[in-house]
Amino acid sequence: MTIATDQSKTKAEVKTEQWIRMYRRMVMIREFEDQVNELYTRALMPGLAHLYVGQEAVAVGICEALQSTDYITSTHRGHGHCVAKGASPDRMFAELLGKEAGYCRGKGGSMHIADPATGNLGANAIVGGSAGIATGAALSSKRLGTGKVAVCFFGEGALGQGVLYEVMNLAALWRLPVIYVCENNLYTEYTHYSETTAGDILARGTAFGVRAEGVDGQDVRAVYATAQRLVERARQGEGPAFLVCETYRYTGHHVGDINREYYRPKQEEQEWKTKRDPIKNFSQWLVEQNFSDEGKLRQIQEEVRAEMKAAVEFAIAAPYPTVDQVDQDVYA
Amino acid sequence: MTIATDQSKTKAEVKTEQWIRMYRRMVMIREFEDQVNELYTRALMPGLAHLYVGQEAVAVGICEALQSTDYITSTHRGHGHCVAKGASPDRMFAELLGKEAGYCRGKGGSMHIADPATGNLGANAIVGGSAGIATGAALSSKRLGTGKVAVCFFGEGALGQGVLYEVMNLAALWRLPVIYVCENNLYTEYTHYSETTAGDILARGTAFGVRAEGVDGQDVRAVYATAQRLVERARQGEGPAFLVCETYRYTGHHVGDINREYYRPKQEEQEWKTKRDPIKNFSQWLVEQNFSDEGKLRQIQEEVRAEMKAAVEFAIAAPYPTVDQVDQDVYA
Amino acid sequence: MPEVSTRELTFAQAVREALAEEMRRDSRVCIFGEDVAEAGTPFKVLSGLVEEFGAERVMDTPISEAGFTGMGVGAAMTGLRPVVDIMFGDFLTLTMDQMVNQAAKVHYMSGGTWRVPMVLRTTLGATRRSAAQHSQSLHAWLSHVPGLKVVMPSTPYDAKGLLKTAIRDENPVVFFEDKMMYKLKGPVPEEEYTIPLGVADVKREGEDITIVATSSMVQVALGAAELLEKIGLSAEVIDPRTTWPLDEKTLIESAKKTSRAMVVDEGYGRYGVTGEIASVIAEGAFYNLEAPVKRMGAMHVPIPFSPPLEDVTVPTEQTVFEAARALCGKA
Amino acid sequence: MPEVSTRELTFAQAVREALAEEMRRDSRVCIFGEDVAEAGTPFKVLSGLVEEFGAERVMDTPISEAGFTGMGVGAAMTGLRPVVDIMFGDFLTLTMDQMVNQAAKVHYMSGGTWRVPMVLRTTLGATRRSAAQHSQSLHAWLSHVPGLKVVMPSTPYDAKGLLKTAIRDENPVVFFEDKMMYKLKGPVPEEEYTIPLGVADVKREGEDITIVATSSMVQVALGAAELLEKIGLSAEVIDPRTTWPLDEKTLIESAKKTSRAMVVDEGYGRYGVTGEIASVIAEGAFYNLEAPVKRMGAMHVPIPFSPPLEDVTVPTEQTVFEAARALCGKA
Ligand SMILES: Cc1ncc(C[n+]2csc(CCOP(=O)(O)OP(=O)(O)O)c2C)c(N)n1
Ligand SMILES: Cc1ncc(C[n+]2csc(CCOP(=O)(O)OP(=O)(O)O)c2C)c(N)n1
Ligand SMILES: [Mg+2]
Ligand SMILES: [Mg+2]
Repeated sequence: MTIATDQSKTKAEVKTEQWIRMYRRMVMIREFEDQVNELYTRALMPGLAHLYVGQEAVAVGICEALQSTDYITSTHRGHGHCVAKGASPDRMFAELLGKEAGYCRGKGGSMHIADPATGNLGANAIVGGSAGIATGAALSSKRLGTGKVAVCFFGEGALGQGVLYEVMNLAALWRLPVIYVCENNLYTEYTHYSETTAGDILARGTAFGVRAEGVDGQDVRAVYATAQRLVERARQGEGPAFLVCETYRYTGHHVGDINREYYRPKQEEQEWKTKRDPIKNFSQWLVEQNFSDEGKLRQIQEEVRAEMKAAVEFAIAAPYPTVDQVDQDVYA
Repeated sequence: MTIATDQSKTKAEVKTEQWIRMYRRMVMIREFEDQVNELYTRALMPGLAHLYVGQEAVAVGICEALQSTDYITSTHRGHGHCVAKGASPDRMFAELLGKEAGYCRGKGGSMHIADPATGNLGANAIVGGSAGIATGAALSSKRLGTGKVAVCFFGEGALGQGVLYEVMNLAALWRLPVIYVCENNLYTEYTHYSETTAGDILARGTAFGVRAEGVDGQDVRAVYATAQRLVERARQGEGPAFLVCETYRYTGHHVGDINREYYRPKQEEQEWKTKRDPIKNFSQWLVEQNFSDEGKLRQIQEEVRAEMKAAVEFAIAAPYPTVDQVDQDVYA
Repeated sequence: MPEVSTRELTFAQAVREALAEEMRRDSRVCIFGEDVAEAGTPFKVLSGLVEEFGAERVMDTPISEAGFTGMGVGAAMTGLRPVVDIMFGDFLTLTMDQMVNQAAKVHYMSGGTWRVPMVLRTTLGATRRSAAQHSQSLHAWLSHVPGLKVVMPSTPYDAKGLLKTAIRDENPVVFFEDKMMYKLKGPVPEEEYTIPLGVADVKREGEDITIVATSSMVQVALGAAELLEKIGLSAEVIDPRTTWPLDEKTLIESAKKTSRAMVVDEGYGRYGVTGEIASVIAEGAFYNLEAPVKRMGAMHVPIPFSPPLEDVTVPTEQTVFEAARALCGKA
Repeated sequence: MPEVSTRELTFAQAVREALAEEMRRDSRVCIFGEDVAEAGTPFKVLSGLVEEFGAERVMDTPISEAGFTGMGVGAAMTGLRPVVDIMFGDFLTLTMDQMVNQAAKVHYMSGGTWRVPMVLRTTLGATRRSAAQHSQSLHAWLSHVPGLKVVMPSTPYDAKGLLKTAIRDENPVVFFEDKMMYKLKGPVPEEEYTIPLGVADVKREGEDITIVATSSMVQVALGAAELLEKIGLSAEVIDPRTTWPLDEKTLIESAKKTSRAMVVDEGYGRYGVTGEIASVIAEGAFYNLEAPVKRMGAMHVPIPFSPPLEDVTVPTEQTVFEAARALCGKA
């Protein structure tokens, strides 16, 4: 996320800060998800959760190109988007545990974190369910002249939902500032996308008048650069974009999806993890380019881990909502 | 519709018969609709109807490429499809008047004519509502090995309905024998398609892996030739197609839509009617090519008109269903 | 008290006036749907609005009910106050995910942080010879869903006052208009007024039987009440005006007073509005009722096209009259 | 009479067995939906079917609920007998046009010429900590629609027998399975059997109060009946098994006998199943009832995620017990 810059800093310093911030955010997401898995394993978390591990560069690269007042919509696999948009891990964990201190006072849980303060219109457990919402937010932006951009995150599974094309068409007709970010992590739940997706994914944007681009979703710099261009374009009133990010989820569809060999080979997982890890590759580049060194990066990781642990402790200690809250917030 | 051919006839004779059959069918549709308008004007028809006048070449060109056992689905503007697929005008008129002798025993009316005998799965008053049905029929054909092809007729307004893309994707994945025929008559109800359709229409097929082609929908020979190719291809298991026919409706969105200047210029109507009339142009070609002469064509027209008048008389004289039929046919 | 001047407006005019006033009052209010601008909808309810407010506030959409309803949700969350137009209530089928899984739940799921101040206007009602896919009254579905409010006006006066309130409400409101009623005339004050949601209106006072009727059925019930009067039965006709929130108290009190009640609604009779309202009355007035609560809704068949068939699928003055008479033991 | 050998099957196994038997019997029966093949659905209900019947009959689809449900309609009209899988009942929102404007109406609109012998299998039920978009029980909507049949089994035995009947039915049938019940075990005969639609089952006989319960609530009602027995109250628990057709007679007769009735259903309590069934009983047993029919459904709130909140939104053995006790005047 672009943050007000200190005038006294050199351009290089500013750039360094940005890269390190992006690195930290990616690590935050990964460490966050590690804790989620831990909570699940320790049977401390109600229900299930869908981890974002492996896809960190997408959320971070995109959100780095946004203002804090810009909007996002997220998905069932949404923790990464929330963190990247600036959510606090403690309130996120509290939400995952159904506690009152959570972003939704415990009412939403893992799949519905929302936060007006960071422009997060909410995660959505209906595949494709937020396409209309994001496009509507872009309509508000245009009509009210706020200059805000809306980003709609979704997995490639949402390409199956017709409503996506309905709103792309509308966004193109009305030149709305919305970016449809498709995270193609190759699988829906347990099915490879090639079995459910005919034709050409990028063409599905252009056919509806939406500028379409693809990017390596494991390369945070590439994602960021592309997002910056598309966001800028949208903000200038030049219309919507469709950005397809190639990525991979390292773990199961949800935390309970342990035996995956029947739908994808271990070897494939191994290759993505070793060759295309977004954090490892970015770290390496940061060191090579002298933006940081291994010690500093390790230190960040440790800080983040400590922060996450504290956040988890906070959430575990936090109280549940009182039962009388059950029928509050039904109507505003 | 391809009809069993008499071995003794020469190829030329057969061809002539076919052209004349197509001519007759187009005239039938136009005369049918004239009678519908008349019924409306005389306040003899309950409700409204959406006339197919101007679009005759599409229904006839397509259905000529089909077997009688092939399937079609139709729309609110469906009389032309029904006639082209072989329905009897008398039972159609009876349906339009809500009579028991109608195709649906009066329960369907103008927007829901259906007829298993001619493979007509039914007209649909939900825009885009039959896309799933047609694709499902193609699935049956493939699974049961019947070799049937399904044609899904719809107006360009249905391009706004996401379900169309959902089933196109499925049809492409499963290589189903279905042809999506988009009749682009330039308007939805009262809005020009350019105001509601971004991007590129043909690309909306290819993006989903469906072979897409465009054709002049006022040229019945062109429609037929293209349909023949695509139907053959589908029948051979080579997958679905998307055929966009440029056409025009001569009259209002429905019979009551008289003053249209606020959404389209009279001059435009005039141009289509004079320069691109499918029946007039085809007649001219038939005469030029010596397949017929003006006298014969006029005679056909008169025969058809008489047939339509008789059919209307039949329908007017036919009884309404008895009230006890109201709760029959809810369940099979 | 200032003098109140009224005029006769049609139902359609009353709806349009409510929209125009709210659009003048609040620049965030906007309209979108199919053929809403120049065409002013097929029912001509919105005629003139695009001329006054421009194409930026009265927007024609493609035929994408799910898509633009979803956009209504997002727009409402972020500062606009959209009034989404769904031409025929039958097309609600296409919007259910946006209305039920999104609009109705956003506020609750977000722990009360986001709001969805949108209105979805749509239609209901049969007997237009439009057949099964253009004649349904599907308001029971929406009334079933927590997080939504459901408004069903039966007069021009109510339509205007309730629509203004709906637009100002901070929640998603579904507003049903009877297609057959658009030309119905009734008095509407010149002065501004609003009507709160959740307050039933006694359309006619009576002593012998309570007829609860909604939307299109209110006029039918009033007609039946006239017929009943002729045979010496005094019917009280109550219009809940909103199915949610539901003014249970007024319904129950009336039934307690008359000791007989029936519920008339144009939705399908099974698992719909009549079941809920009849249950509320049967429970609340249990010890006062002298007969079971009678329910009348649309016949459990898809609406047929053929006029003689269609006509018997919905309650009429005559059938309501007869049922009421029987309920009062006057066979 | 031949000896009937039974075994214990889980609810999921019973569903799978019904499908496998019908697929063996009739090659036109096929299944499609998301992750139904190798994955056998997230609930593993269909495990093994693709191995036996092949990918041509057990087909994984994209996440296109409207699209593939619509294909189910067309396929059913033209010779297949599709069993469409909608993973969570909440996603019915996306299929409503296909189910309501198409499947339910095709037979009627075509004057009885086309038929739609399809089954849509889906789920209902809360308390899985899945929050508002994965916990709804939306069967009331479908029950409201003429042309559909709605089945809600509560035991492995019923699930198998009813599903086989549903597949053989010539009409569109919506089959609801309680997600929480998949692991419930119960006796299922080895021999083939079917259960007709529209016949209620008395799950427990009793004298003092009738508890009508559906699907997930049947076990809850039976648990409550146990508690009631301890305080000397004998509850009759009746499962209608299908909300449409509805076996009104059995419900009414029981209420006449016991003179007290309650209806327990996991759908939202307003404008839903309880209103219909309570009205049917209140009307049919009017002169026998000693107290109003008590209704219990899901609380009128979107289902919350937080466990202590979610737990109070649905009826439990304890709350049903307490309500029944109060209804019987034993406070
Ligand atoms: C409308 C709808 N259908 C089905 C589901 C069940 N479901 C949850 S996640 C998922 C797969 C989503 O795949 P994708 O969009 O690629 O996202 P990913 O899980 O890969 O991040 C499915 C089918 C759902 N939540 N919503
Ligand atoms: C889902 C749905 N939305 C809206 C309508 C109302 N409506 C009926 S016809 C029509 C326009 C259709 O335009 P098009 O598809 O181009 O067909 P045409 O009338 O031009 O033949 C509309 C909006 C409908 N019937 N169904
Ligand atoms: Mg994916
Ligand atoms: Mg058109």
